[in-house]
Amino acid sequence: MSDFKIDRRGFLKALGWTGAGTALAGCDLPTTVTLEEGAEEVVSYRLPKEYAIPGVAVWYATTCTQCAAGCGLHGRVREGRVLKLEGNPESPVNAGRTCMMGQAGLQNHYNPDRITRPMQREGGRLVPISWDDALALLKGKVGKGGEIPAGKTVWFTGQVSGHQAVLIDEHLKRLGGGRHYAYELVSEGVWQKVCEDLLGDPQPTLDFRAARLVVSFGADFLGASPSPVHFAKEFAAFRHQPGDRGVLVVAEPKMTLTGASADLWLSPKPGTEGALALGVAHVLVKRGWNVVDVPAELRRLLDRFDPRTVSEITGVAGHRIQRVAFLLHEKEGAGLVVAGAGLGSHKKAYEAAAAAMLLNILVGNVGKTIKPGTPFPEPALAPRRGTTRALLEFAEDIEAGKVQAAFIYGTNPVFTAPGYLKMKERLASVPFKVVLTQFKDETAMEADLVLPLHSYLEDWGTHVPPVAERPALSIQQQVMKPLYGETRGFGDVLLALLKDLDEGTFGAFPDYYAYLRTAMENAPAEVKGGVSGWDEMLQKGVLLAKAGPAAGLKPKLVAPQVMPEEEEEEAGSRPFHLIPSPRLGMWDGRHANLPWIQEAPDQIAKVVWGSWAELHPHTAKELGVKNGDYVRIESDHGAIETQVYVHNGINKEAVAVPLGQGHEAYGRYAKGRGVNPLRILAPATDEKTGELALYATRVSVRKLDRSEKLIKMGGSETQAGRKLVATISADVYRRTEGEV
Amino acid sequence: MSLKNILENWSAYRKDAEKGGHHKYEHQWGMAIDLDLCIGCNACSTACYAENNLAWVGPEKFAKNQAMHWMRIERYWDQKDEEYSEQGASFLPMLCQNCHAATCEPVCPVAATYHTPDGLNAQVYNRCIGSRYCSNNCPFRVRYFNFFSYYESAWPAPMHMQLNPDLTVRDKGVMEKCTFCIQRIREAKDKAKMANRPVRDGDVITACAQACPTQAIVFGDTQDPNSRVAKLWKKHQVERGPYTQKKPKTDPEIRGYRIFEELNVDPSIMYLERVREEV
Amino acid sequence: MIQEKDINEQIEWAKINADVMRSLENPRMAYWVAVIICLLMISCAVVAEIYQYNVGMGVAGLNNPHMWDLYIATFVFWIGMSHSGTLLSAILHIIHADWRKPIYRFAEAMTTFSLMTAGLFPIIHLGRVWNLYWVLPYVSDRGIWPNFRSPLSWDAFAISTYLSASMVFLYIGMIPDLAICRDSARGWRKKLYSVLSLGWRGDDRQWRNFRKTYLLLACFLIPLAVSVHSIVSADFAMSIMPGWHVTSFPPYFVAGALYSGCAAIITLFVILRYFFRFEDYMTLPIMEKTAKLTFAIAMVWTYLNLIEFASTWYGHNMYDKEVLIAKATGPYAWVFWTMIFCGSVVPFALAFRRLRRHMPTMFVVSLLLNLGMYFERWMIVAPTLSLAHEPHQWNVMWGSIVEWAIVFGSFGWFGLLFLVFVKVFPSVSMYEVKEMIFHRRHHNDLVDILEEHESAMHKKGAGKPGLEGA
Amino acid sequence: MPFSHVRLNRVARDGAARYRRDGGVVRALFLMFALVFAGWAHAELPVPEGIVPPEGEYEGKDVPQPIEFPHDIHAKINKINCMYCHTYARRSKVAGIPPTSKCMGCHKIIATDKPRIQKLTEYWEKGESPRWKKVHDVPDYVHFTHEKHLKRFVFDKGLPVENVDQVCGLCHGDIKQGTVAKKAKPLTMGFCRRCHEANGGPGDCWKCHK
Repeated sequence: MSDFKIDRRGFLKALGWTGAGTALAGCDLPTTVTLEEGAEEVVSYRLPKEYAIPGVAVWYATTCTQCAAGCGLHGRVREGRVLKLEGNPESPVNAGRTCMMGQAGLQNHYNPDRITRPMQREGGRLVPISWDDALALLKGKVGKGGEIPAGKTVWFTGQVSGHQAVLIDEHLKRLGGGRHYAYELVSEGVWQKVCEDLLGDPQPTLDFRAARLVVSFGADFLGASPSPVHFAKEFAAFRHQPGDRGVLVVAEPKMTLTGASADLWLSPKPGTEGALALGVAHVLVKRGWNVVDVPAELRRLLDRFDPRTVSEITGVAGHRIQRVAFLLHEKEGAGLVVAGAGLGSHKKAYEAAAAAMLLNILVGNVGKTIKPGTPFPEPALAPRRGTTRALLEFAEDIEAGKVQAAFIYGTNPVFTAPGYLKMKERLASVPFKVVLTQFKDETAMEADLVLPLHSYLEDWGTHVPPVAERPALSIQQQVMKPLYGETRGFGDVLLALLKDLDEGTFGAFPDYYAYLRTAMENAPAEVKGGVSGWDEMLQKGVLLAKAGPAAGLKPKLVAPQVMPEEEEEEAGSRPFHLIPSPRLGMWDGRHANLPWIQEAPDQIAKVVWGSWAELHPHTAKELGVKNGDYVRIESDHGAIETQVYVHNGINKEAVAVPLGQGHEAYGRYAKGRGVNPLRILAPATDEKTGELALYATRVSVRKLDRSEKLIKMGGSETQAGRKLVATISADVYRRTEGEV
Repeated sequence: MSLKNILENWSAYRKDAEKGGHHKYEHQWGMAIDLDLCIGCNACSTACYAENNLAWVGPEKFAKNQAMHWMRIERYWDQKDEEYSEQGASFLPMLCQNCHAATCEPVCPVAATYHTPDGLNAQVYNRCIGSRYCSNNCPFRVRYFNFFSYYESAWPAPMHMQLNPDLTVRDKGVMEKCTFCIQRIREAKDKAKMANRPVRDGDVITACAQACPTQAIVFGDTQDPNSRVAKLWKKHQVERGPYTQKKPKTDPEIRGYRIFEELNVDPSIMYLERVREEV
Repeated sequence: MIQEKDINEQIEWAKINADVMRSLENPRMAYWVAVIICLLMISCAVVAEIYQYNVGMGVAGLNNPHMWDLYIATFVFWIGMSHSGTLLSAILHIIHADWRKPIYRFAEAMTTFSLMTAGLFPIIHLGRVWNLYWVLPYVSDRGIWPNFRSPLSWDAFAISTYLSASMVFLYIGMIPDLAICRDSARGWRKKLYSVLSLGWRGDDRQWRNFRKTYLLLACFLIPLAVSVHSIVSADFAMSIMPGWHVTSFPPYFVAGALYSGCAAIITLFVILRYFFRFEDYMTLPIMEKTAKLTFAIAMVWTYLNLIEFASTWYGHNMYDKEVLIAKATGPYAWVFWTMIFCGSVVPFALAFRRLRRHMPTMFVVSLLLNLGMYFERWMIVAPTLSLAHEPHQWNVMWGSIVEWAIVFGSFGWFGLLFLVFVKVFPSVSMYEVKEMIFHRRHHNDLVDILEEHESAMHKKGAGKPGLEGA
Repeated sequence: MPFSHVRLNRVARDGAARYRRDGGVVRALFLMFALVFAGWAHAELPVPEGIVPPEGEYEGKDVPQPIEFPHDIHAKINKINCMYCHTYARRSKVAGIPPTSKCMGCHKIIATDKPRIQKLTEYWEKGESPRWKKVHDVPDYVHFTHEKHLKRFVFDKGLPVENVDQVCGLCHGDIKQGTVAKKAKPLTMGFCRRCHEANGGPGDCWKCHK
């Protein structure tokens, strides 16, 4: 933004009075900044903005795109370089807070592995070309009267929203209405479907502040969720209501970040969460704690799920089931039962989630803690929520030959697709693949044309956060001048494509910035939320929109069939459930190229820079393995070998291998570290929604006679009798805690 | 420590070290960290890397305990022996406690670490000769040594453009540690001075406290009775000074405590006990 | 049993000179081999140190809990080694234990050289060694001074003082012998000795001044020696770490120092006696006395060890106790028990007359004792660091090849210095041996001696040997 | 204080100065000449009352700049205030180089025929700024703010702003004697510390070291 022209090498030296120092180490070694007169250069502004003062930082509001949550950011800029990112206090998503991924965004922007030139596939390898050639090529393929027949061009992206989404739609419309697949591995498609079917609202508002009890069936809302920071913020408020502390119960096979802060952490056998939910429902109904009357069919179903049976099925003690039921009753109407990825990943995921929702309805949480959603007023800008189904359908459509040209943006299917999909080979069968990216990731390696994009700190855009206290539009502002001359903004590329197709509509805009500015200045009032001027929009960074019309909640009691009809096959030879667990930070692997993320220990296992397999001590004993030993985890579709980390935060029948490592490309920091559990997934989908059943793979675990030091943080696993983390019981706490 | 200090304030130094700290404080920066709110998400730690020019060392050196995380989230299993860890995990954000009776200060042969009038353990990087005595003598083990020169490895161009110009990039042979974001404190104090006003509560916030998604970390001047952190300290009956807390051991109703208080190092960070429902 | 004499009282002065001079003659093969070996060891260390200097301290395998390791242990070890010389030359001098006379010279040299070795280690272990001089109080433009509260800066003073003092002491004590050498040497040795002997003619006045100076230095050196190791112990005792913060450390360290020193004396005693044929001077009875002395000190050391364990055990300081238990049972257990065995069990060999008189045994025993003492130093430094207060940082380390190489090389360095010394300077004090014999002849009666002395001075005949040396 | 460490410091400082003077006869001669010059220059620049000037001289070398900017013409003859161009000094830790636009502000009209101005105009039209060579610098681990020093010595003392050059001169010497700037003070830690101690500046290491 600072308005001086200077090449990148001179960058640090710009206003070098303080700038030059930054590059150089502080102690008296050769790297020290030289004090010799005339040894360094100082370049002044040419025509400075009045607020641009050397040595004084300027903050620019923008939006984080490290995940799809759309948190508002403030970028600290000095001497034209962005130095630090902080949350935007005005954002209804994160209210000034950030997560580790947001903090590490800087390394995404300054990453040494960014691609700086367009590349075209010529005989197996990617060779640099100029933008003109690239655009010419695009013109020839998907331009007006290009080779690709109408309707055969598709967009395959991560979750997108705002004006980028609008332009994608426009582009597809003009190409004869190909499809736009929005794919996120970390998604909650099942939960949304359940909400839609049972409540009549795909995205109701979960009011943590109103809740005094949260029961989560595998929903890692603090970690890998649609909006980690938002939920963490809500969770804090829920935990520390003045005088009354919220209670968190989590039932999941592998301890997630959410489970780690649970008051009661239950570990049902993988895939039996639904049964557990019904068990609780059984108690509620038997004790007459239900506030809505239960239809006979459902009652008949519940009779089959008495605590004893359920604890046999799930392995969770009966009194625990009773206890959860009691808590739900005690906090009647102030409870909140959520279900998420953790269970949204079995063949019966939908039914299980429905069972969880059933609890909400039974104790009358709906309307109290589960409130009607607040959709964004302008549907065209609303987020295209990513699902895993999109990936499967994309794969099918490729098979069916419905895809002749694919634009891939903001996702890395070759890496994140299950191995059995053979995404690499499938993509090969697509005649023309354009990948818009910053990095040479696995998908880019397969592309016919790779277009280098600006980093999100160099680019313009608008984003609509999927989850927020209230609907909002977050503006992505360019925080600093692009590092490289040859990269381009995503919007600019789209606009270039569209200009070619429809000069009349889009010819007027020199670049995406102009388009965006015009669009925003002419946006409807309920989107602008009282802010009129463009500069003011940029200053605020986030526009608080008026909520659109919400569908009222119409709770519907159904009888979910949570039990699989036939017993799981090959259970004998494959005793364990594989849990490829996503984690805050590494996410689905998109951040494996950020050293800060690699070096930040996993929250639970505290392992860094690699992969590991989590095993329960009991299981480990049976297998005769200890921390650091290598094991071979084998499914019908392949095998991976990695080191073991043993702890009792995982079910005895499960082995968890975190997502994110095992890259074959994607830069020096990601390449060739650890293993990718997705490689060995078994083909399985949720029966109702067709979402990918991520946790439905049975595996066998075998000890290898290889052992190394597990690279993790921390010596002692326990406090060794010190008072480091002291724990007191909640009733004591309640007696005393006033507001802080 | 200039000769002036030695000659004039020697006794003051000595006595006040026993009383805990410097002879006259302008501020006494401190923290309150609520372990019941901490979800162990690492946001603070990463924010610290970004703010304070921390070098990442890579797997080989990390395996040798040579990592440089000023802010580390320790995870403990308190129910290791039970079937399942039913109360989750215990997270502890551990950073330099900026003790008022710091054990690291008296042992430095060149006084590269000393106590500032702000009640901080200063670490003057360019004075450090790397005897590493301070780290040996730190009960919290929160002092990190530059065992190697990380400049080339950790900030390959253009990553070096992210470096914060308000702090030095430490080179090999220098001890470093959490400074309570001294550069932010300095900036706030300069601003206040230019405006001829005292530093107000909220003028300074450390990178970790600012990032924390649950706002578990509260930072401020414990000397200013109206600051949020001072109120918290008062509320939880934690006081500065040696280990003579009003809190009777029998009464569990106050959550505040300081780690290794019994060593009389007088830490500047109060932790609030983690609460768990007995279910 | 018969009281046998410390030394044959009938030796002729000329023979003494001849015997000692022989040790200065052109070396044999064995000597050169030894020198080569030492040089090789040193070169290991030098290479390692250069590597460490360029790459960083990390190559020594140091890490967050283990900020110190073998370097400091070795430093303490060598400092300790240095105390024996002072013990023999100064303390025993003052209490008129004249059996020390044939053996104190090389002990004194050992003191100086082990100090010169020890002095290297604080330098080697500094992260930014090029700023070493900052620990010294010097007037600078910046007007900043070292931190006088830090035991490390005390070390700087103590060690430099001790080193210079003991060097002077060694040199002063050699002057009369140097004169003897001068008279019989030729070539470069002639030049060297003439310069060093400061024109010593052995006349009355010189002797009187000489004795005054010598006594004065001795008195000065004794408290210094004690204080030095107390200060070194302060490096640990002044800290807050469990296993370091121990009140009994100063005496414990001093005892340990004398112990390892005496052990080393025995080692060198045997070596010199064997190679230089010093059987007439380094006699079995003297060896016995040294061994007895060592045994006594060993017992003191053992006692202080037990004191420390007991106080830790009954002190009920959780952290201290943990460290103690971990020492005995943890990963370092084998080192710990080796130390106990070598330090407290092996010395009982010295209780047996036959063993005391059996040189090979004494040689092996003395080596074992020093091994034990080295492990003691290691056990002081490492376990405390590997599990201190903060369990999250617990970690065990064994040092790296670089670290071991430098430690290894330090022995070569010491060896080389000593080898050079024994070939250039008389490693047995000729004039004191003569004194000793002279006294013995006159039944150690001081009065007689003085009278004898007087008369001898008066009617000094050509053939009649006097005290002035040949 | 029992004994004056100021005296000690003077000893040390002379030592330091001597150290700085090693550099062959030529340089020594040059330096002697320069000292004379500097002394004379110093006499030119009065020290505002109530300020103890920091002791210490330094003979900087000539630094050729892309444009030989004549400080003498601007500041001495035309009496332009330092802070007119180095305008950031009162608002930031750095004094900054004036933006090219500021130069052009006058030199669109003034002295456009001079070669130096034409060179400047070239830069301006190329849309660049001259790459000046840095003359005054402190190490990277030092935190120095112009704004606070100006506040302390100019605005708080009510010193007339047109005399600000006297304060600047304390550390920069009398710039307006020559054309391009030349380091005239050592700008070492001793230099700063002595001034701090004489004028009651902070003595805390972390005030200046970062």
